[in-house]
Amino acid sequence: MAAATRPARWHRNISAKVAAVPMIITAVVVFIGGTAWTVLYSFTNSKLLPREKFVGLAQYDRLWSSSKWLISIENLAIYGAFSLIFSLLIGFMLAALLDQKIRFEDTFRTILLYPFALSFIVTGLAWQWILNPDFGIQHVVRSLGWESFNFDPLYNPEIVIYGILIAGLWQGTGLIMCLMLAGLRGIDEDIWKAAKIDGIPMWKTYLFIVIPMMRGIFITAIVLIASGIIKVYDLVVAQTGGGPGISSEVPAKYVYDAMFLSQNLGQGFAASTMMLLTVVIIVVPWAYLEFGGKRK
Amino acid sequence: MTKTPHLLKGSMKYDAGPAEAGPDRALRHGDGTPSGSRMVEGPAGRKPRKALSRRNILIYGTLIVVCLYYLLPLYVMIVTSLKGMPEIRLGNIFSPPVEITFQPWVKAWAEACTGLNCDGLSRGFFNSVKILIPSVILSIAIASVNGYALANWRFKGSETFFTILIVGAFIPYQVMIYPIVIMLREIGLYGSLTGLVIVHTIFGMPILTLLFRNYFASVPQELFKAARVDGAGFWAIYFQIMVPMSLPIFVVAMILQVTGIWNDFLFGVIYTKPDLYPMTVQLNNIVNSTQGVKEYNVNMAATILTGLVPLTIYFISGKLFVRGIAAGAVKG
Amino acid sequence: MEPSISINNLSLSFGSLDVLKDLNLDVGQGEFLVLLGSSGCGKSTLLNCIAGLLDVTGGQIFIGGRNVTWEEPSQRGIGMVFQSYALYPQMTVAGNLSFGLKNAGLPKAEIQERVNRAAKVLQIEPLLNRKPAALSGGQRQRAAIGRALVRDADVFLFDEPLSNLDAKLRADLRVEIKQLHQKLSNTMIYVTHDQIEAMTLADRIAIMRGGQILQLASPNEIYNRPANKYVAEFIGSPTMNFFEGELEEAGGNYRFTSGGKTFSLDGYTFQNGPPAAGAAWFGIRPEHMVSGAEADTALVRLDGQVELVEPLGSDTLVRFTTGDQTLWVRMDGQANIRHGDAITVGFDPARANLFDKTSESRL
Amino acid sequence: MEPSISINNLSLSFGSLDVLKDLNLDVGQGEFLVLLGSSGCGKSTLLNCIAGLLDVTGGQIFIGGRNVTWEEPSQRGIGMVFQSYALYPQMTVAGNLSFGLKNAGLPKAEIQERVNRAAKVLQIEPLLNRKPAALSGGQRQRAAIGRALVRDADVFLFDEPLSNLDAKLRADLRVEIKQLHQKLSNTMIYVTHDQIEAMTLADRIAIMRGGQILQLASPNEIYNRPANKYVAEFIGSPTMNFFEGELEEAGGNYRFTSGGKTFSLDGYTFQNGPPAAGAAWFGIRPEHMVSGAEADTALVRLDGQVELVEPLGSDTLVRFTTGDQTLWVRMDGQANIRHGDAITVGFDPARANLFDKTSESRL
Amino acid sequence: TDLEVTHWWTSGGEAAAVAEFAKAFDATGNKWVDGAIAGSGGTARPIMISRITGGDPMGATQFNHGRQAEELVEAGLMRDLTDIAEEGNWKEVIHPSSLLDSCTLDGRIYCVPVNIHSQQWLWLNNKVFEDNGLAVPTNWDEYAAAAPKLQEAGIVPLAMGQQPWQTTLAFQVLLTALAGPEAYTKIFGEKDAELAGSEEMAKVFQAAATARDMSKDSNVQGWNDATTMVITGKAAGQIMGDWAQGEFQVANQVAGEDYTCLPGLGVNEVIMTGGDAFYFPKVDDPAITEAQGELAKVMLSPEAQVAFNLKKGSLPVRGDVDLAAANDCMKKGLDILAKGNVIQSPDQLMSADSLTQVNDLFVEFFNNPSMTAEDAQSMFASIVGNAD
Ligand SMILES: Nc1ncnc2c1ncn2[C@@H]1O[C@H](COP(=O)(O)OP(=O)(O)OP(=O)(O)O)[C@@H](O)[C@H]1O
Ligand SMILES: Nc1ncnc2c1ncn2[C@@H]1O[C@H](COP(=O)(O)OP(=O)(O)OP(=O)(O)O)[C@@H](O)[C@H]1O
Ligand SMILES: [Mg+2]
Ligand SMILES: [Mg+2]
Repeated sequence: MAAATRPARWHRNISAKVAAVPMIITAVVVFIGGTAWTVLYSFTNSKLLPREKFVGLAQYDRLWSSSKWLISIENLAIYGAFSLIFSLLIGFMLAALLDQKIRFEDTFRTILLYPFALSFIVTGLAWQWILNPDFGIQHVVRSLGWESFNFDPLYNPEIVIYGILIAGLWQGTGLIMCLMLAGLRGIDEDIWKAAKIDGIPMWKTYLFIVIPMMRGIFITAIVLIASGIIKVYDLVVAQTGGGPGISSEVPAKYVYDAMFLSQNLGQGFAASTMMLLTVVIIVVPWAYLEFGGKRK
Repeated sequence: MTKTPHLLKGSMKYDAGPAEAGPDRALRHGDGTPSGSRMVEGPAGRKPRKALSRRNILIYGTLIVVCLYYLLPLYVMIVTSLKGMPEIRLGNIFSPPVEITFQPWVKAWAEACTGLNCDGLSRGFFNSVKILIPSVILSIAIASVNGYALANWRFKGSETFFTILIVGAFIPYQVMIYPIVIMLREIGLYGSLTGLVIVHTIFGMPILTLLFRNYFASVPQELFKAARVDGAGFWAIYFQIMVPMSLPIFVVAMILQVTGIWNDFLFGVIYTKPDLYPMTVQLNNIVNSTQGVKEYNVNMAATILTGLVPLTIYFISGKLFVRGIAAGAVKG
Repeated sequence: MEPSISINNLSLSFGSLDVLKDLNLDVGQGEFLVLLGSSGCGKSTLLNCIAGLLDVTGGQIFIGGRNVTWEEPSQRGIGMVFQSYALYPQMTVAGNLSFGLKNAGLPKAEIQERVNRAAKVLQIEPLLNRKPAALSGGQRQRAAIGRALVRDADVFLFDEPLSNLDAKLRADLRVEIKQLHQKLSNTMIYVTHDQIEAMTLADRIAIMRGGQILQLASPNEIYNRPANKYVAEFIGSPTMNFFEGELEEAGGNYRFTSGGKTFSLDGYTFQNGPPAAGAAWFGIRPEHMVSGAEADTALVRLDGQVELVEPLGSDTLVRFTTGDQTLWVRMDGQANIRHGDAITVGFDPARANLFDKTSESRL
Repeated sequence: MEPSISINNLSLSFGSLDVLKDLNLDVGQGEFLVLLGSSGCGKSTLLNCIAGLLDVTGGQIFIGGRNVTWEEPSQRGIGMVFQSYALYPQMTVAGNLSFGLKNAGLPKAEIQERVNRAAKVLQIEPLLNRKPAALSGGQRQRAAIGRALVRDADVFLFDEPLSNLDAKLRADLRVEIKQLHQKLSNTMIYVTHDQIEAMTLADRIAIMRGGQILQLASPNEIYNRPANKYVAEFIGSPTMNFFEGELEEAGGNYRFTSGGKTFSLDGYTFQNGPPAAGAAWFGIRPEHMVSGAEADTALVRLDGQVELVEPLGSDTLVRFTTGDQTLWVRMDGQANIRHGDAITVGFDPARANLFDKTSESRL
Repeated sequence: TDLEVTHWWTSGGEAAAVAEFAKAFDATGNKWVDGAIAGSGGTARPIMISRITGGDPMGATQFNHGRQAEELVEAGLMRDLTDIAEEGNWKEVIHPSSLLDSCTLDGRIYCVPVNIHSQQWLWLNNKVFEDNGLAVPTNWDEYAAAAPKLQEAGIVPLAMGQQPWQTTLAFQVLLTALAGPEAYTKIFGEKDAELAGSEEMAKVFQAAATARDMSKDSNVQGWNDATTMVITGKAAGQIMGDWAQGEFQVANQVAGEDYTCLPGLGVNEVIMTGGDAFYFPKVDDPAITEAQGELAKVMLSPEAQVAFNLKKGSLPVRGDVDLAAANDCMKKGLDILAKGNVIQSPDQLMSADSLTQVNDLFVEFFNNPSMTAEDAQSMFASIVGNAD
């Protein structure tokens, strides 16, 4: 009789393991390897090329005493919070609207999604014009007779980040909408019926039944949005170039500028290490809860 | 009739429905219905879908308003691309072109110069296609299989690798440029199309894997069990059960990747040679010249032209946005 | 009695498939109506129409005298149990039960109490904090019933609520539902495949076929005086035995001839007075046939050979052949009978059912 | 007989919930085993373990003499029908049926033929080109059965395959399954809640409770000689009537006293020879009680008052009280009896079942 | 031999200029393979560096001369051109000679300077001044004095784009023009923090504050948008490099008539010898090495220099060529160059890293009206003090 214990099982599930090889390589070699490399070089004073001239924490000192970096972080926090909330909110609401068996769904969906297809290098310019007080919306409204109308988000350091948000949402919500729509399409019709019988208003059905059922999609969307936020760069460059002044700087731009404009790789690496550290602090505990062993 | 007391007053309010209760009941018992038909007055048959119901006004109204917001920049871009430079320099950005000219479009497509090569966007078009197709297919294929393995065939350690992958989604691309240059150089793929396809696959992997993993996890387990009993292995289940049931999410993945890869400029130019440069290099060159006169109309035309391929794909793929996991296929 | 639910000329199609066709039905206030019918005949569809979950193609629906044809499901004052459960997967069982109530703004204590009561009735108290995914099939079904029960609606619609439960629990719940019905005296429409449920629960049974109602009558009537051959065949297990033959009249006395045998129909009461002679079906239920000593005294006797024996414990079902006819007979659970045995069975033609050959309706 | 399926000390837990506990079971080659048990007792879980769809926590599973504990489901040579249907929603019914065969690489013609055969048996030919979403509940279930049938596997696992079908179709399919079994003589494990199915189909029945098998025996044995009170109560509808009392011995003759009444147990055969006297349960099935004229000649007689009458058509179930005891009795379908009537019922104690008071096992 | 040359000259005029090099190079029997990538620093540079470090270098690449390429040279990735330079006697021909200095590391020459760009210009719309009853200013002080009047008339005195480099450019121009070339060289070249913080420099910062005030209503991003403001009369003037002239020409404006150009703000007429240079990565293929040498020679040949710079609108690096076709403003530039009033560009003097810090400072200064000139000065002094 064969052994009663569990056999060695490396060969079980073999296809799954083979299928996961690219992921494992990517995770270990590229992401871990690349990150380790980045962290290592953040302790050097590499300029144009990575060089092993270690300078301890000097790069970090400089990073945290740079007002540009501090403003970047602050902007990221504001932009991130609003962008996350509004992307999810608008994306979901649009998806819910499109899911009402409406006519011209394809057309509406494409309209909402098209900004995602256009590179921001130029659409940024279009937005810059539209928001320009001298010939954009403010100008139009004023010429219609409302003289005191004021709308110049990109030119006011106080609110420039919200101006960027307007364009950011314009570009990004379409994709979130599609994602949500895909999620909604996966929900059993009978659930809707049960909720209707229970007399649950539409919004509550969405809020308490459908959204929790779409947990996976929401997590995906959040990761998608959040990783986009962390990397936000061309949006800012195209619209304000970080201005007015440095009032719309963001960390990714700081990294990019440090690495390729100032040619101070070490500084860029230090900044990205800080960004990664933040991500790791937030993502790892969450990922542990979300994907950790607890479930079968 | 005696009405049983309502314990759930709130949820079952008996709104007096639109003018039916009184008169029709009288009719009913007057037996005034001719020739055995029991039809009486009041709502009957299919609920009429009024074109201008409150619900429709709300839905379409909202959508139309939102669409205006989404279309405004496109309008500006199109209008601008049809104007000549003097008109742009002096005119209102919202005003329609006085003299429509298609010259900017022609120029963007076929004449704009990139250094010495004056053949516009058309130059890189086929390179872009050559990059797009394998990259999209490979990245979606690998990520979806991966997500499927993670959702349905977990093995020890799979979640750890996945967590690393998710953290990887947050790494700014720029940081990875040099390490990847070094890696590609070491495996001898630097400068080749294969190398670029691999890079796209790597950077697409975190989000796509998450996308697929979470979607597949929502497919009822019993379907997966049934397929295993049916003798379907890892691949058969993937291709014949999971993929057909997950079309909407494949569409999303495709949208994500087609857009990302088609519009990619940095990787395309860093990891390949000039004869493989994608169309976006041209676009960048048209748009991003630091000095000299900016031809806004050409820029706008070029951008719209570049966006046409993803846009076409969005539109075509719309048909695949069917209901995914069909209702009631599974009980419980 | 004022009808609680009244359905007039209801029809419904899915595309070109007509599922319900000009259906009429009145359900009295407080009545317990059971819908029976073969799979795919439109029972669930009819319930969905009553609940307002499907838009009808034609006709009207009244609930409590109010025309609700175009009303929202939640305004119709109904509770419903779905065939596919449709539990909210991310809520616990308790959450599933209480969600509708919370939404109606009931006080917490009341909700708590109702949920507990339903949980107790359904024996799901220990499961209240589990999510549907961690329940067995039957447990899910009970949770789904619970969700409807707590609503105390005027009209309850049940779509095969007990089909996944074991006999004991089913019997318990059956009694519970019956008592509930008596206590609340609300109208109930109940779809089932289980004839025992149908017979014991129903005030009236509606037999459906192909989107139409063939017979709507009390259980007793349906069982003893089925309106047509389909109903006769559908009700009863094992199914009714049929002889194909000729109805003959001789001076006011009727006889039935089939395969060389002739039965006198003296005790039989015709549905609509004496019919014309002609081709007909003669049906007799397995439990109305007697065997052994009793058969000797029966009015009609048949000799046959046992083909199949199915001991059920409480009864034994025997299939035997006589001539070219195969018949079922139900015998005592202790009957000592074997494949191949020769038996004699008898019956009283007064208990038979006669159907016209062409129209298949009861004679 | 070489066991076809052999399960040794199988256990399975979901987290801290032990669903199966050290379960042992041998199923003979070609045997038809029915699993019966209350909802949530672990029947589906056991089937899933056998099929290899759940990784066991401990123990071993042999199929055809081969240790398959860690083998892939598809390598175990099984076919399975799921409680929740689990039809592939994007494939037509025909696609669902042929999927497994295509995977096995069968030739097209053969697939076609098998699919058609199964479709015919299950009466789903007109539905072959529909997708599951456009089927009624019962139609889906039939498609799910079809998917298992076409596989011609060595071992079939059925998880309540007939629970949503109407009685007529269920009876037909039951016979089909039985015939199929006889023809193919493959091993079948069948979970059901329907006792008629269990009794008619099974070679042996396994009664489960809380993840363990309480009794594994032939239907007849289970029905007539239940191993303990739980089994006795679980099998039979309405459920067995119980008297709580004392078993007394007087010179080799046993008597049972309960509520002032004493029954002689002369005809009763004890399970393990004469037991010690003591507290015990005395059980008698409703269908083993007689009424009317027959009651007069019965060995034990009880007088009571009718409390509830449930006419089933073929039978009538009557609940009556005698003393402080409530009992069910099954009577003829034509019995003319009413709530409040006084009746006398009788029974033969030889047909009774005695259970020890504490261990609840059969005496 | 095919030689791939990367550069970021993609606009019309630039491309035409590059074509001249290509033509000249092709004439030697080789083939110029064009690898243009628009967007200097941020975009093109990482690409070029990746190509070089990835082991798949181009044949030649444009780079801002200055200290940017130092590390590549130090890492041994760049070809030493000293022998070719000696053969071509570059030390003599290249004028001003400081251009070659920035190509030199440890006495070896690694790059070929190809042009000089001048930045120190003030562009004025004559009509705006005349319409408001003002004389067209001839220097910075007059211009600043006219500002309040212009502002009253609803005209933006100084147009300025929001991009960081534009503000920095403005400051550097103010510094060289008002404090003089010596001070500039001391501060950027010798990192004289003391001077940077001195009284003398304070007036530069005051002027910067004035400029900030003058430009506060300028709501545009691109430099050319700012130029358009000047052309259309919305603004009176702009501080910008010689490339702004192209915009005026496109709008059919005539120098001296419609607009005025004041080099060095009309105070100190100097020109910064910033410009572009070509580097040649080391390669194994001898044929390519050969072609690289050819290209280096071709680029400095007088014919190519003339043809190239005429198209490019910049000044040639050779003093011995004749530019008869140059326009008015360009001639002014040539004059200054001939007089030797040249300074080195900050690129050549300071590391990119420090320059970015300076950049950041002025971006902030120009956009934050609450930042005083004194604050800015002291921060500037500390950056200079720590610069390398
Ligand atoms: N995934 C799960 N996680 C936790 N508990 C589970 C899970 N699946 C089933 N259970 C529990 O295990 C027990 C056995 O479940 P199983 O499905 O085997 O019951 P069953 O005998 O098939 O019942 P039914 O007749 O109602 O289908 C139940 O108590 C159930 O709640
Ligand atoms: N969405 C749909 N599209 C097309 N046909 C449908 C759809 N839903 C149901 N049908 C068809 O309508 C008919 C009636 O279905 P219904 O669900 O009402 O049957 P049912 O009487 O409830 O059967 P069961 O007892 O098997 O549940 C069936 O033939 C079914 O195939
Ligand atoms: Mg149904
Ligand atoms: Mg089960």
